[in-house]
Amino acid sequence: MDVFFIIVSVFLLLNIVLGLVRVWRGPTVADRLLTTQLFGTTSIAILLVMAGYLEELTLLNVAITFNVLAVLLVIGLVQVWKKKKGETR
Amino acid sequence: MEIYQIYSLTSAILFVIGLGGVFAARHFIKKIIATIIMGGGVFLCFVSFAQRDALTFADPVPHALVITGIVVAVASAAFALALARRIYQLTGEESFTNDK
Amino acid sequence: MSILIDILLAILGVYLAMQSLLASRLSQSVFLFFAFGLALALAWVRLGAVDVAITEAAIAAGFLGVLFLDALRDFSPRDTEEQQNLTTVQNSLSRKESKSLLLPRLALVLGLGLFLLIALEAVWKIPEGGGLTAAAETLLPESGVEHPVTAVLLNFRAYDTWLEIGVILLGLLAVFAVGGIQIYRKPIAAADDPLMRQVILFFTPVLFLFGAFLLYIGKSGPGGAFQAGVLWGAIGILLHFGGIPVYSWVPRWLGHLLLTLGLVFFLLLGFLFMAAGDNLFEYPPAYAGLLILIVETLAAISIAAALTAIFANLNQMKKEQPNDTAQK
Amino acid sequence: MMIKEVIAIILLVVGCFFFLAGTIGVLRFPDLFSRLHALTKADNLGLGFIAAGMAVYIASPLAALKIFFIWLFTLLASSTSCYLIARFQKEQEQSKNRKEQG
Repeated sequence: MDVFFIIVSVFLLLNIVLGLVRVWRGPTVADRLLTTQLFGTTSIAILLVMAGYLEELTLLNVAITFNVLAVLLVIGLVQVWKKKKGETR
Repeated sequence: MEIYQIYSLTSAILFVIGLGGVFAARHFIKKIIATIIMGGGVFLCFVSFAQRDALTFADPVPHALVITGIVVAVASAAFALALARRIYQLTGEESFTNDK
Repeated sequence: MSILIDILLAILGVYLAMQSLLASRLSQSVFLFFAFGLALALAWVRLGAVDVAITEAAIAAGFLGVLFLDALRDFSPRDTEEQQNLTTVQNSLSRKESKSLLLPRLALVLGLGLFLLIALEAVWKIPEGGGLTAAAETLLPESGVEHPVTAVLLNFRAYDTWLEIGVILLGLLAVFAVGGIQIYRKPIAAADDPLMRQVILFFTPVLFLFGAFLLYIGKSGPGGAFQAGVLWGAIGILLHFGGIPVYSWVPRWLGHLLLTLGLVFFLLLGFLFMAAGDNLFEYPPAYAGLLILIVETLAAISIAAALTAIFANLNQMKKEQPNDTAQK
Repeated sequence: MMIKEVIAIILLVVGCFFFLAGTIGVLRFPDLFSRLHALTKADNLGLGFIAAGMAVYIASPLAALKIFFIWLFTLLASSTSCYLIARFQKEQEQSKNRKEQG
């Protein structure tokens, strides 16, 4: 069972590595932000798997911290960059 | 090879990367990022040796130092960002230049 | 077998750090830096430092991210035309410098390589001293809390923590000094999107409750004042985005009170017990748990207020710029 | 091997499959809107399966409640962020087009 958990974590980490390509290519800022969301979701999954593997339930608190703050970046991007459009118009 | 050895070696590499970035990066924001990476290397070193010295729990003193350190690093990064943006507002410069 | 995760995580961290400094565009480097923060948080989970991981997750995913996005908007070129000009200027600059800077760069690379070798050797050969784990373990029952990290933060090394709250306040003052202090008056563009307003309304109590949960759980497990402070600071930032900048409707004296509350109460408590004959920041073990909880709550409020103020100030700073250019 | 481990393994494998699908979608889809779709739908489904698998494996009611809340918050955050990012991008493109025309 432990081996299986390790395989799943490594697989999810490799997923993050694949997603990095989009940070490089992504033409707009929104694309890059999207990739950060991908990292956030994948990290939450890794943390859940780790919580089972290490039998450390406090890791769930780390995961909650990740996802209550995930929306902050998006709202930040939308609100901060909206004003820029107003300026350039 | 133990877990802490991997991370302590990584911490040295991260510190050197950050140091190189502080010297070589041109843009203000990249310089700030480089200092934070340097700090991350130092924190990683602390925490990895805290894990080595674990008895029933990992050594709590480095953990406490790192928590305070992270918040202080954020405060200083905010100050650096404020300075960089003020410089950009006043002069339009994005990096330190010699020709002026 | 589990070493595989660590090796992969270490390589990922080093790669992200390197690429965030080498990336050609600024937005690439900033977003790679966010990813670096997340990788670091995972690394701390692997090292068993759950407190540090929560702090790092809150800081990297929330506060620093918003600060950098805000700054990135300031530095990104306004127009495509301007951007083209900028790139041509940069190209000419780099072409000119590539010859004259060859020697310094070579020296830099050599020096860094040498330094890397020294650092690796030093890290490899750090002697085993045993650390302070045993001391912390024996003194833990007297501290009033069950979680060793909280005990160190707020009892054994309370002096550090007190000064550290002061450093955050100092950071705020420095930002004020750079950006100007008469900031909080201008109204901010409200969230015109109904969905966004609902999201902000939903996440404000969630952030508050989770912060309070972390604060309370800090007594017996990972969590505590700093994590709660950052989460509560995120509330202020969210409200700021939603068009309710906290400091514009809170009276000024109350704002100042919130900012200094943690620092002042901490110091007062320390001196009170010093007057009673103890050392500075030494609590009687009978009341230590309650006192630590109160101190932590006030410290978290102060940290949250300071982080919100730093963000509000930085966000407002660039708003002056179009006015400046219009006046010119 | 216990029955709950078998269930957990199956759920985790399915979750990993959806994560892979989401990542490939983010890499291969042509424009931002379809990429948003791939990311916020497939990845959340993957996270849901992994969360269910871990809730079955850990088998403690409190932890299961917490895991459920993690999944719920992620759903909320990513669905709203999908909408916000799409709207943001559309407005940006509109203003860009207007500028090119005018």
